[in-house]
Amino acid sequence: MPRIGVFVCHCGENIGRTVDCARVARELGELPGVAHAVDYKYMCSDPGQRLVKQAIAEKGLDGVVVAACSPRMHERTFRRACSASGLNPYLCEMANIREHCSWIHEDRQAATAKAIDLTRAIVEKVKRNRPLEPIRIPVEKRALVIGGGIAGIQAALDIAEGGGEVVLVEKEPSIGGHMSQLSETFPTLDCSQCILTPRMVEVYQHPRIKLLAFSEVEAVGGYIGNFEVKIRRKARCVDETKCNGCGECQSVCPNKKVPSEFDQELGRRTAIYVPFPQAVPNIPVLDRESCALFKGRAKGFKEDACGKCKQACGREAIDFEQQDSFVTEKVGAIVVATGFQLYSIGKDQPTPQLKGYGEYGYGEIPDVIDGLQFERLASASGPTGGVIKRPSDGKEPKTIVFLQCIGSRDAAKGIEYCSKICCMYVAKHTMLYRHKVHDGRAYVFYMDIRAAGKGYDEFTRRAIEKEGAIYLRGRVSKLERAGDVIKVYGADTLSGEPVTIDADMVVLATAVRPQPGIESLAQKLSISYDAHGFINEAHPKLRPVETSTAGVFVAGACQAPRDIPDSVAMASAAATKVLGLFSNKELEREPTVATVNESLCTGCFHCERVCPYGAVERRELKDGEGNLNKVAAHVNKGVCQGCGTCQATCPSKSVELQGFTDEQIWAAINAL
Amino acid sequence: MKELRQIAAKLLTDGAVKVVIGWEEGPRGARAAFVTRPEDAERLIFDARCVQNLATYLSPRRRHVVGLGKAAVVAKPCDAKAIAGLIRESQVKREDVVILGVRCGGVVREPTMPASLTAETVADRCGICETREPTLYDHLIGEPQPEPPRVTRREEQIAALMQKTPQERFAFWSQQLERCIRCHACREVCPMCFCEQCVADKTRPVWIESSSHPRANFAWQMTRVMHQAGRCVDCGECERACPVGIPLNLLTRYTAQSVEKRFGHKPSDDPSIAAPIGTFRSDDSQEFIR
Amino acid sequence: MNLYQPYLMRIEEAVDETPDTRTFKLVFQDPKVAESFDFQAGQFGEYSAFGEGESTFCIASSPTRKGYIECSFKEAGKVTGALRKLGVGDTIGFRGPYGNRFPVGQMEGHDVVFIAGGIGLAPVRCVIWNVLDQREKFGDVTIVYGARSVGDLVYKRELEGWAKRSDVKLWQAVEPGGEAPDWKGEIGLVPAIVEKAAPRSADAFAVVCGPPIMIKLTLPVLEKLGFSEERVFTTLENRMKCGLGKCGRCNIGPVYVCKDGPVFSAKELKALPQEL
Amino acid sequence: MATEETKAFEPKIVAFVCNWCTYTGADLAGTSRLQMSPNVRVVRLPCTGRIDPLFLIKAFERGADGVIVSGCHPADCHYTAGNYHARRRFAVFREIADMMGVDNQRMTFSWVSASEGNKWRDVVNETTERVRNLGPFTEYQSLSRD
Amino acid sequence: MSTRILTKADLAGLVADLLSAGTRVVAPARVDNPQVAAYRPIASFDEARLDGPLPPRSPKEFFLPPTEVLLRWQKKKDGIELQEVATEHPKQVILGARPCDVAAVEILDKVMGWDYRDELWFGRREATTIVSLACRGVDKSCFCTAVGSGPDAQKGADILLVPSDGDAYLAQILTPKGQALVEAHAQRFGEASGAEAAKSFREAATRKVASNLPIEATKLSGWLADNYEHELWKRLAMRCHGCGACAAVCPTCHCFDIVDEPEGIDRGVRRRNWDTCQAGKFTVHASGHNPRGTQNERFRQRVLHKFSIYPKRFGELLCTGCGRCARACPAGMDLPEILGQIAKLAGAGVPTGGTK
Repeated sequence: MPRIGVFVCHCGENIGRTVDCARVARELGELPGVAHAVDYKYMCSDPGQRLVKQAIAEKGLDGVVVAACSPRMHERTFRRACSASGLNPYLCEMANIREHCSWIHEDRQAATAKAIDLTRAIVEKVKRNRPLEPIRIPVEKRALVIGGGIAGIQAALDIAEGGGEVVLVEKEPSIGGHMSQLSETFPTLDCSQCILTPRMVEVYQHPRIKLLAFSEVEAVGGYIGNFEVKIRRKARCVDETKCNGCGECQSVCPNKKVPSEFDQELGRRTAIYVPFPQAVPNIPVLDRESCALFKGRAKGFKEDACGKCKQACGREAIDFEQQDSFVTEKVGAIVVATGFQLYSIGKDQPTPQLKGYGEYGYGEIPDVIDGLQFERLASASGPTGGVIKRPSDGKEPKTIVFLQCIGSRDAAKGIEYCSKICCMYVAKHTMLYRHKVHDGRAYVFYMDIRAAGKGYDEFTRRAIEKEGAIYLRGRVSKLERAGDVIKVYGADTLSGEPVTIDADMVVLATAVRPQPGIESLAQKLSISYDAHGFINEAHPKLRPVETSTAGVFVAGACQAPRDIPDSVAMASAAATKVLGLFSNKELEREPTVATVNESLCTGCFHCERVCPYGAVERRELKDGEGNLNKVAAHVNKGVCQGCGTCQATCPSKSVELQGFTDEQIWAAINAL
Repeated sequence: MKELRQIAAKLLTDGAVKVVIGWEEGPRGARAAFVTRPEDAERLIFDARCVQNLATYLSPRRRHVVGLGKAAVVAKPCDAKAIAGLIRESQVKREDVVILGVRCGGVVREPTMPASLTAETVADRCGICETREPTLYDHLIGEPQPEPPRVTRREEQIAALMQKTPQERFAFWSQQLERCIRCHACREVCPMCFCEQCVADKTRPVWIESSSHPRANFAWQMTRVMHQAGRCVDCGECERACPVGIPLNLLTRYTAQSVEKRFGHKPSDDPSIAAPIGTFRSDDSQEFIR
Repeated sequence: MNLYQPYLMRIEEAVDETPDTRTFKLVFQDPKVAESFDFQAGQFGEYSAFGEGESTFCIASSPTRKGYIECSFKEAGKVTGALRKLGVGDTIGFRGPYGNRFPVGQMEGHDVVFIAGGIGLAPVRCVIWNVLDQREKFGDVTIVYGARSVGDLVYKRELEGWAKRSDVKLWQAVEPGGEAPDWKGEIGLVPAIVEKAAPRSADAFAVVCGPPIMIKLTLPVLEKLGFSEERVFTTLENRMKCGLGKCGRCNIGPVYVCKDGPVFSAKELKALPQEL
Repeated sequence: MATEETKAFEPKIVAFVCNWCTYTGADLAGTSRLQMSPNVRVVRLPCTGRIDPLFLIKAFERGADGVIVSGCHPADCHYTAGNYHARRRFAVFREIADMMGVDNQRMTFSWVSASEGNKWRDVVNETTERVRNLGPFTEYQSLSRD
Repeated sequence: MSTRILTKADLAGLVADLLSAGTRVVAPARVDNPQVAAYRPIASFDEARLDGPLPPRSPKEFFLPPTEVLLRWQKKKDGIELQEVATEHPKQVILGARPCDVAAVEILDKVMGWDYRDELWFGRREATTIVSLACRGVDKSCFCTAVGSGPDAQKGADILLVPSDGDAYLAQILTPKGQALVEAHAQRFGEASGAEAAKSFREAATRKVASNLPIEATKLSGWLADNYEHELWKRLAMRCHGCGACAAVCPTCHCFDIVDEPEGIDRGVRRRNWDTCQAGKFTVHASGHNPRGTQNERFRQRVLHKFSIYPKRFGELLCTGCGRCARACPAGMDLPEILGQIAKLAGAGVPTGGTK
C-alpha cells in the first residue's frame, strides 16, 4: 500500500475561514494508502515545510500532497522540501483548496466537502506518480542569427562580444538591411549609414562571427542547445576567397541598365554588382538574369556571349559554373531577425486577404513613389546624390504630398495594425525635403499622429510648427495625372472641406509587412506566427523575445513593425537570452515529457501529425537478427514541451506524458 | 471476371505477388479467398455478393497473412478507401501491395443473398455511394457499372433518431447496447482498427472495461466511433459482423455526416489527404465553445 | 462461498528479492482456514490485488512449514505491479491450492538435483525446503541456480545458508557480464553449469524450473548425464484465469495445465504438442 | 429519509482545464474572491490538447452530472496548437455523444484565458445552473447498475 | 417417462400460470427486427415465436451470463471486506429452445462440474426447467446429425415438445424436473395422441439435416489428436478475423475471463466475462510471449477443443451442430465445411458433394 502524506494548510485564515482544515485532514487520513494526514497554519512557512520533511523521514512517505494554495504558487517550494528529504520531487503535488475553493465559496460545509474531493483526487493521482529525473541537454555555444539588418547585426555583435560564437545568415549579397538604405534617421536626423556601416564592418571582422551573406536557411533540425541548420549558399559566380573587391568586373560589365534593388529601382546597376559601395562583404554577385552570358546560355547559344568580367578579374575569382552549395552548422540558439518589407500597393497581392489600391496609380504614375524610394532620393549616396528630383523628368518637385497609413490600419486592405514608423518618417521626409527645397510645399494627409517615443512628439511638432509642413487630417480618395502635375483629391476632415492639390510628386507611407517567405522559415523553426506572418513572441508581455520553440528568439521588425531603437533593444535582449542559455553547460528541463511504449505503438503516427514541435521521430525496431519488426514512434525529449496532445490523440494510448499519465488522470477522475 | 482471373494468374506466375486476396464462392455466399497458385485464380469471382472489405487483411497485425508474402488485393471503391487509410497511417507501403481495383455498382446486404440488386437487397451504404470505381489501383478491372438502387433507409433512420430527445436516444442505445457482449467483432473486422493493442484492452489504466455491461458498452462504442471519425470508410463490416445485431452503422454514419458537415471531409482513396482529426484550421468553427 | 471467492491473507513479511521481484509471507485472516489449509509442493494459487485482478504463481514455501505460505513474483503486468506496491499489514486474496504436485514421496531415498534460473527458483525452493526439512530421507542434494546477474539472484540469504550446509551441494552462476567484483560463484549459463556439476544420475530425480529457453537447453544435458525423463520434473506457467479447469485458457493440446499440471515430467512434456 | 429527498439536487461537475489559461484564470477568480457555486471539481492538465474524450466518459461513469472542458483561446495556446486539436476532437465527440443520447447541455466547452476570472465564474455558474435544471444524469448512472 | 399432449392454447395457459407464479419464462421471442428472434424473458405467450427463425444467440447466457459479478470488495483503512454473491437463483423455465441449444447445457455441465463444482452455473441450472421444441432444421448450415445429435434430440431437456397434429405438441417428459412441471400444471397437459404426426415430423427433419453433412464427427477425435501439425491447419484460418463472433453465438463455447472493476477508489467488483480463444491476447503470457501467436493456431485450438480435447476429457463433443458459427461469421469461415474436409482426411463417415 502506498504511504502518502497529506498536509492541509490553513493559510492563516485564508483557507481556514471557509474550509474545515482539520476535517479535511481527518477524512483524508481515513483513505487507504494515506499514512499521515495533518493540518497546519502555514504549510509554506519554515516550520510547515519542516513538518513535511519530518514526516517523510519518520513515516517513510512515498508521496506528498499539500492541500493549500495554487500549485502555480508553491509547488516548487514543496517539491524542493521533498527533494531535501530524499523524496523525488515529482512525488509531491498540491491540491488547490485556496484559489479554487476557500476564496470562491462561503458555505463552509460545501467548501469543506469540495476541499476533501480535490485533495482526494490529488492523493489518488500521487499514488500513481513516478519518480522523474530532470532531463539534461548539452548546449552548443554557438548561435545562428537569421537576417543581417540592424537587429541581426546588433544581436550578432552582442552575442559575439559576450563570448558566444555566431553564424550570421543574410539572404541578400550584403548585410545592412533597410537601415542601410535610409538617408537620415528620426528623431535626431543623424546619417543612417554613418552609424550603421561601422557596425557592419565590425561584424565582418569579428573573430567569433561567421558571416554567410547571400545565403538562406534551408532546413532546421534538433532542439534547444542542439540545432542543426542546413544553409544554402547561393551561387555568386564569384569565389569569395579570391575576390578582393576591386570592382574591375563591374566597370567592364556591358549591361549597366539593371534597376538597382538597393536604390528601389530608382537607380541602375550592372549585371555583376555590389549592391552599394559600403556593402559587407564587399564581394560582387553576378545577377544571372541580367547577364548576357547566362541569357545566351539559356537560349542555347553554343558560345558564351560575354565573359568580360572574367577576363577583367585579375584574381580569377569569377566562376560562371558555380552552383548553390550547402553548409550545415550546429548551433545552440537561433535569433530570427528577418525584418520587414513594404506593402506593395499595386493590385496584385501575394494573398487574397491583402487588397491593393487601384486609385493611387502606383506603378502607373512614375512620380507616385513610396517612402523607401524617397529615402533613396534624399540620400547623399542615392541615385540623385541627395538632390530631390522626381523620377519622371528629373525636375525638382515644388509640391510633394505625403500620404500616411497606406494599407495600415485599414481592415479593408487586410492590414488592421499600425505600421508604427510612418508618422515619424513622413515628418522626417517633410523636413529633409524642406531642407533641400526651401520653397517646396510639403503636404501630409494623416489619420492621427502617433509619435510616442523619446523625442518623437517634439520631432513631429517641429516638422509642423517650425519646418512648415502642412498637415491635413483626412484621406485621399484619388490620385490622377493631369499634365505635369498629379491631382490629389482629398478631404480635410477637420474643416470638412474637400481638398484638391496639384502635386509634383506623391510619397506613399505604405504599411510594414513581414518579409516574404517568413511563414516557411517559421515552419522550419516550428515557431508560430500571426495572421500577417509576424512571428509570435512566447508571451506578449513577459517573454517578448522568446518564441514558442525553446532556444529560438526573435528580434526586430519580423515580430511586429519596429523602429531602429526598438529593433536594437530587442536584439540586445535576444542576445542576452542567448548568452544566458550559453552560460549553462547543460540545460535542465522539466521531465514532464512524452514517452512512447514502443512495444504497443502501432506506428500510425497520429502523434507525429499533432506534435507542434516536431518532437516525434520514427524509429525502426528490429528483431535479434536485424529484420525490421516495425516502425514505432519515438519522442525526442529535448524537443518535447509536454503538452500531451500526442497522448490524447494516440488511439491506443501508447504514448504517455510523464506527470500526467493516463493512470494518474484516471485515478483522479475515479476519486472525484 | 475473366480479366480479374487473368491478371491474378499473371501476377502469381510472374512472381510479382505471392498471394492474391479476392473473393470466392463459399458455402454461404461470396467470401475472401487467398489465392497463391496461378491455377487457383479460377476460383476468383466478383459480383454484387462480394460484400466483405478485403483491406482488413492487409493490416500488418495479420501475421499469418503477412507471412504469405507480397499481396495483391481486389478492391471495390470502398475497399480502396480503406487501403488508402492504411497507407496514410503508415501501416502499408503503397509499393508493397498491388491493388486490383474493380468497378462496383453496389453490393447486397449479406453475401448469402442472390447477386441481384434491388432497393430491398442493396446494402444501405451502397444506396448512397457515389463512387463507381476506385482511383487508387494498379489495375482497374471490369465494365463501367450502373448506379445501385438509391435507398436512404439509414439516413432516414438517423434523421428520425436525431429528431428525438437526447433521453429517447439514450434509451434507444441503452436497449441496443444491452445486447452487446463485447466480443469486439466490430473492431476485429474493421480495416481501420489496426492497433497493436486496442485502448479497450489497455489495463493500466482500464479506460474501457471489458465486461459487457451497458456502462462499458457505451464507453466502448463512443470511443470506437470517435477513433473512426473521419477515418471510417463506411464499408459496413462492423455492423455486419455484430453477432447481436446492433445497428452500429447509425453511429459511424452519423459521425461521418458530422465530420463532413464540419470539416468538409469525406473519406477518399487518396492517401495524401489527411484525416480531419489530427489536423486543424485556425478558423475551424467553434459555435459550441463558450 | 463460491469457487471464485478468495481467502483473505495478511502480508506478514515482504522482502524485495531484486528490483522487480518481491516475496510475501502470508497468513490467513481466518484462523479456521489457517488451521485446515494444506498443500503439496508444486501447487499454485491465484493471488488477488483487489481492484486489479488475480495473478497465478506457485506457493514458494514448503508444505512442511505450517501456518503460512510464501510466494515470490516478478512485476510483469497490472496485477503483479499492484501486488508489488503492497507491504506488511496489507491484505491480499488467495485461492488455492490448485494443480498437481511434485512427487516428493517418490524422491525419498534418492539423490535429488534442483536446477533453477531466475525467478524459477520460487517453485523449486518449495521442494528444496520440503526435502531439506526431512533431509535424512533423501540422498545427495545438489542445487544449481543461475540468474542473469548477481542482482537478479533471488532468496540470497537462503542461498548463503545452503552454501554453508555440508549436506547440500550448491552451484550458483551468473551470466557473463552479470558478475559483481566479489562474485565467487560460477559464470555461465545454467545448462553448462549443470554439465559441469555433473550430478550422479542413477535413480536420481531432478527438478528444473526457469525460463522456457533454459528448460529447453537443460533437458538434453540431463538426458546426456543419464537422468531418466520420467524422473525429471518441471513446471509450466501458462496463462490462467480460473485455476479450476473451466476458463479454457491454459490448455496445451489435451492437457489442462491448471489441473494436469503445473508439474510435468520431461516425458510428459515431450508428448505435448509444441505449443509453448 | 424525508430530509434526503427534499434536499435540493446538487450536480457534480468535473472540469478538465489547461494549466496555462483556464487554471490560471480560475486562480485569478480565486484571488479576486469571485464567489461561484461549489459544484465544480477541477482536474488540471497541461493543455486542452491532453484532454481525451475518455476523461469525460470516465467522469460520467463515476457519476458526474456535467463536465467542463476549458483552455486557451485560439492562438493563445502555450503549446501553439493543442487547443486547435482539442477543438476538432470535441467538436466531433460532442456530436457522437449527442447521437448516443448524452445531452450536450451536460457538457460545457469554453475558452477562458488567464485574465478571465470573471468568465470562469460565469462558466462555472452557468454550467451548474444548466445541469441543475436538467437534474441528475440518472440515465448514465443507471448503466452501472447490475 | 411418459408422454402427454399440449395444445398451443394450453401452452399459452401454462406460460401464464408460470408467470403469475413468479417464474421467469425464457423463450425465442420477437425483437425490434422482424427477421430476427431472440431468447429472452417473455411477459406473455404472445411474445414467443416458437416456430420463428433461429435466434442468432443460444440461450447459454441464461446459465453463463456474458458478464456476472463474482464478488464485491471494499477497502477499509485496515484491510479488505468481501461480499459474496448469491448462488441461488429464482426459478426459470426455458421454453421452446432448440434441441441443439439444450444439448449444449448438459454438455457444459461436465466442465462446470468436474472436480470443482461451479455453483454459479449449477445454481442457475437447478433453478431452471428446460422445455425444448423439436426443430424442423434451419438451413444448410445445420449439422446436428453429424455430431451424434439430431433435430429432435432429448439431451439436456426436461421436456421435449414435438409438433404433432394441428396446434398440439407431443410432450415427452424426460426428467423428474419435467415430471414435476407437468404435475404442477397437470390441467394443461392432455393424454398423449398424435404420435404418428410427431414421428413423421421428426423423420423429415432428421433427413433434411442429415443431408447437409453426412459424417460422424464423433470419430474425428483420433485424427485430430494425431495431426496437430497437419498442413490443413496452416492455411485454414487465413480469412478468419479472430473476432470471436462464432464463440459468442456458440451454445457450447464457455471460455471466460475474470476481471476486477473498481467502482470508485475503495470498492469494486470482480466479474466473470465471456471470452474467446479466437482473441489474439487470450493466451499471452506475462512475458509477452504468446503460445498461440497466429490466427491459424487459434482456430486450430477451437476445432481441437470441440472435437478432440473435450471429447477426450469428458466423452462428448463440445459442439451440437447448430451451425450458428457459420451463420455468424462475417468472413465465411464455415465449421461444417471444415469438418467435411477433416472427415475426408480422417476417412470417417462418408463426405458427400454437399460440402466443398
